[in-house]
Amino acid sequence: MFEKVLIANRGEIALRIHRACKEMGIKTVAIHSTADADAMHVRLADEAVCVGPAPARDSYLNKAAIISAALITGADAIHPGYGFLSENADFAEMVEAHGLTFIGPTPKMIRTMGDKVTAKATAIAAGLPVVPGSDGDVRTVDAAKIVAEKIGYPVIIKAAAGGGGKGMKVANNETELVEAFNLAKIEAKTAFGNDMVYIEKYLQTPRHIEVQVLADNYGTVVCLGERDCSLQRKHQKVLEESPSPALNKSQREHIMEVVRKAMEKIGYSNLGTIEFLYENGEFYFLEMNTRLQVEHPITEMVTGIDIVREQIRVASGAPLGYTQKDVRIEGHAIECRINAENPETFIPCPGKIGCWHTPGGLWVRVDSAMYSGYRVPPHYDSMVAKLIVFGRTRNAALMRLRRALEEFVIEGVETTIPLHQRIIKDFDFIDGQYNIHWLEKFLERNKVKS
Amino acid sequence: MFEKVLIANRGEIALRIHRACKEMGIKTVAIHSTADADAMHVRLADEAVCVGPAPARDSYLNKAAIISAALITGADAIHPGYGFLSENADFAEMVEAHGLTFIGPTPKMIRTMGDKVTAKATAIAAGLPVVPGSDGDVRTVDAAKIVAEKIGYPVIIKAAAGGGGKGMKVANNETELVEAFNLAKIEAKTAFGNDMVYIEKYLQTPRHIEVQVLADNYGTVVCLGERDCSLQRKHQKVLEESPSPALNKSQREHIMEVVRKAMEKIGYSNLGTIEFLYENGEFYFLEMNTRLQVEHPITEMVTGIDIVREQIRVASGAPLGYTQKDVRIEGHAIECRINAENPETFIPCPGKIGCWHTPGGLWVRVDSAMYSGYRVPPHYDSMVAKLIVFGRTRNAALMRLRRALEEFVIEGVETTIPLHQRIIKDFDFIDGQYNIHWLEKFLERNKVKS
Amino acid sequence: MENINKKAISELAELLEKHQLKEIEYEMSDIRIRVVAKGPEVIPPGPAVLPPAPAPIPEPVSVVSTAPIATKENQVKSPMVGVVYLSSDPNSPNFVNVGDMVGPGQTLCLIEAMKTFNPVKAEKAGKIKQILVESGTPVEFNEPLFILE
Amino acid sequence: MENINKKAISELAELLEKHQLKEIEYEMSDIRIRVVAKGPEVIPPGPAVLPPAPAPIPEPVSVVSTAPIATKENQVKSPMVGVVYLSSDPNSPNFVNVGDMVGPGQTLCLIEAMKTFNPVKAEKAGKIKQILVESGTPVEFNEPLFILE
Repeated sequence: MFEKVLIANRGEIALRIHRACKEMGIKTVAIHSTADADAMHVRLADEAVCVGPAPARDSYLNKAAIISAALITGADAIHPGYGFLSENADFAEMVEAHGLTFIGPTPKMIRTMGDKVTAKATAIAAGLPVVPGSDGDVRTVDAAKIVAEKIGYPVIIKAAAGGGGKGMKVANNETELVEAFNLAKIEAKTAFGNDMVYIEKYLQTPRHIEVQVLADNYGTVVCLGERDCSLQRKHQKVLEESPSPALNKSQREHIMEVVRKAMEKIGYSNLGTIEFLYENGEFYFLEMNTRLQVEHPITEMVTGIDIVREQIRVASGAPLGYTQKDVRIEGHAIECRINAENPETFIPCPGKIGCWHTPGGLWVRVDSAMYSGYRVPPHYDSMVAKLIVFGRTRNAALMRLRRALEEFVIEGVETTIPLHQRIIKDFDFIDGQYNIHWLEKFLERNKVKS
Repeated sequence: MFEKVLIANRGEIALRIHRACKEMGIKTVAIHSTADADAMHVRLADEAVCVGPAPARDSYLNKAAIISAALITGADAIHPGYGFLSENADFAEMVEAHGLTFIGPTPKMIRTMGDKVTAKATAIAAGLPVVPGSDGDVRTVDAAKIVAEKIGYPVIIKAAAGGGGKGMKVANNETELVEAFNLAKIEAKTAFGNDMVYIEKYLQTPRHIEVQVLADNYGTVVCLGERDCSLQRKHQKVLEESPSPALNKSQREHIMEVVRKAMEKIGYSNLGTIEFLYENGEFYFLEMNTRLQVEHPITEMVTGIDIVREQIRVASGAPLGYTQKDVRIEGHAIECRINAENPETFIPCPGKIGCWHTPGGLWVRVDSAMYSGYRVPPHYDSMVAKLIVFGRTRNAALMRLRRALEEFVIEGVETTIPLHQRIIKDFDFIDGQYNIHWLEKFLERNKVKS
Repeated sequence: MENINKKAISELAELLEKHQLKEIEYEMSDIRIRVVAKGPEVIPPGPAVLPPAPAPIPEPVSVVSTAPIATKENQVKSPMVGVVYLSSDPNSPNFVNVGDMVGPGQTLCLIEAMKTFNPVKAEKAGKIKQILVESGTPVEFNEPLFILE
Repeated sequence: MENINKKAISELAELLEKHQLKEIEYEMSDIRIRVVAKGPEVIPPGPAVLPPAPAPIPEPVSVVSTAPIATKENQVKSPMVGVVYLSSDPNSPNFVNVGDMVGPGQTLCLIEAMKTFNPVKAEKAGKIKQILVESGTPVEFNEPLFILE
């Protein structure tokens, strides 16, 4: 087992990883920018190294500085968290080249799954269901027309190197396709320096359902159930739940087994998430995240498995020690991402936290790096807390979430707590009837009303 | 189900009950003394009624005022919490006489179990193992000598009406017995207005192990495992864990079944705890608490059962809906009672809370009614928080507790957090090798050292 | 509790004025004093977002003040939880009305609690300036019922 | 309680004015004094009531010190994380020593990061007043290395 782990991240996830390390008897090294000298992850870590100025590109994305920090503190391993360098294959390679362990999958796997085209090809070869579409990239408008005709309109054109909605265009017919194809190529070139695009069937009201996998270095893979992350605004997840209210037991077991076998086949190790779109009872592979995710706590609550601990354990070379049949999924968990934003306009609201009072009691978990008097820096993302509740049933979890949101007090900055309170009062949400477009429509409806 | 519940208590337990009510869709009425106008339970409740001045006897023990408060607010039921009126049979009767539900067992059961002599007789009749001793009260020194001779020295003389260590005397031989017997009678008379005493075998290094029971009004009783509460200082529990490190599976299942059958036999309903002394593999009935207990959360963590919710549910006349075979005890939970006291001298330290920052993350639960800027009133007990952690194993729970204690920040008042940090570093404690005298000796040892 | 160390407070207050300070906080092993200058109260703009829950809002800071303390002495408060009645029955006139002079021991109202009616009596003489409750409504302990002057 | 240490407060108040500070907090084993200047109220954009709570782990209190504080302009800070070397190899003399006059662009030390040695150069001319690091020890970004005057 590692003696000392450097945590190459900030905020709540740095704290989450710190906690897992402390609970395993591992010493921690925090890294931070000059803007984060007072941050909670810096205060709690055994050692802290300032790696650069406030802009992330010079600090949290500064590969050389982070590896130097690991070397001068004598860390054995680096945990990248999520975001920043967590899916950067070059960084993972550099970590290994310096004789340290990268807590994540192999650089090769990160690279394969980080490219949409090779990821899709890999998924197909491993037996994962994919959205019907082009075989790899499409170079000409004519080729695009042929593909679109075959899979049927509407179709979507996506940048091969893309993400975050950039370079994505929908076409409902051939006329629209011509314009969409050219626009997508230009956007892809601008945003990613690479104009390769591919075409897929466009799903109209899918849910976003993702499956958590955990694998050791010896071929044992377990699936830890799914998360429904359909509540999104501008491709950002807002509230997640596990299990998905859309799946029954046999659908769940089916997709878990498909994913587990696929991961065995590709020889995946460490932690990963397969994201699917789900529509009319069918799953379509969207992408794979080769890292820990923001919403991992809801999976921890329903499986009783400490995911970050397991991730560190398998990275150190330990075998999982259990198999799929030992995994039990019970109860229901919901996570709300609480951002320092205006709950109507979503304008970020960095500033000084006044009173910070978190809800407590049975099956309420708060993952946050905030504290009273802390100044939320304007340089990074606006999430200030994750509120996670567990209940024996979905309704019990919802009732608990309602009371926990009422107890949460954050003064000094605006937060999205009122948004979550509105969402969980909505009958569609209560009934589990939502898809990836639901939240944007809900916000539109509420705007019209007020 | 009830529409509105009056919570006849204060502090963290009032908040605990409030949370259970809100999660069941029940409205809450807080009562409070003038000293508690700013208390958290008052702030969060749907309605609040001031029932008297700061001294508990005029407010939280003021039966008439509390029942009046229930009547004027239209509550259906009263939850007494722990302490105060929770084991007051007269109060329970008054509540029922006013057409309200008392959330607890019947007044008759409270009365029977509230008297040590009738409680012991009831326990014997129900098949619970008891400490060998006198058949009821002992009136003369000569009778005391005969009993002591029969059960063997050392013996302990206890007040029939007693509690809290008053009127208790140990005798190691006949000479000591004469003095102890007379002293105990005098103390009993002074403390309780009743000089009846009884004699029992004195256990030298027992553990305090208690079994949680839950029963509906239709004869279904379940046992929710045990709690080891041996870490005590002056008869006050300091840290509790479940399961007890002293029991193996078959011992646990055996005592649970003995208790379950006994409760069935006496027709117990609602929530209760059977306290035992445990020495050399034998259990000896100590007393029964006919109410919710401070340390109930650790049982919630290992059984996954929301005890307060269940208590309210069965009080409203709902059947349990499950039986003993459905109860599963898994993992390990530990609770630390954090008091506003000097951790060396135990002198209470009421005052104004400065920064209040609770630990978060996986399987860490804080039950507390404190907040930054709150002034701990000097009129009531000094417990400011319960920190509860869960782990898959006892060691995992201990590691989590260690990191959670490090994260807990309470400024403005002294607390017993440093005491808990010392306890969990001790090898005896880590090995689970402790009994009811261990903590006092540990404190003595540490005093000598410093 | 020991006597208030008035001398210390006076000295601190004098120092506060002398040095034109806003506040002095003074703490020793067993005592801690903080005096705050009265100054013109600047009312900050309201919070952008009101906390959704009855928040743990810090108590108002107690300020050492020479201003006359709020007229608590003139209030008659409820000695118990119950329902207040301003007359002995619905058809009778009120025990007292605004403007009445009352003497010590005179019944001002009844509080019904646990099916008994408990008279609330004036402790000293005075004139009823205001009646703060309506007959038949619930009252809590310490709730102001009347203002005398 | 002992007498108020008026002298201490006056001294602090004078220091407050002299140094144009907003507040001074002074704490020793058994005494703690805090004086705050009256100055114009700065209205924070935040909520009406700010809790008096300090951060979970109190930041180091800035203490009024008579020692001349090095102004930041005079510090040469590390531009990266790494290991600092004051000479090109263990047998060579240091690049600079206390008392040396240095010119812009002159190498002051090396920082080893990722197996490369990066020279840290003086930005402007000055005299080496103090060397804050030892050769061969790790430094973090922004860590002061030298004081120039």
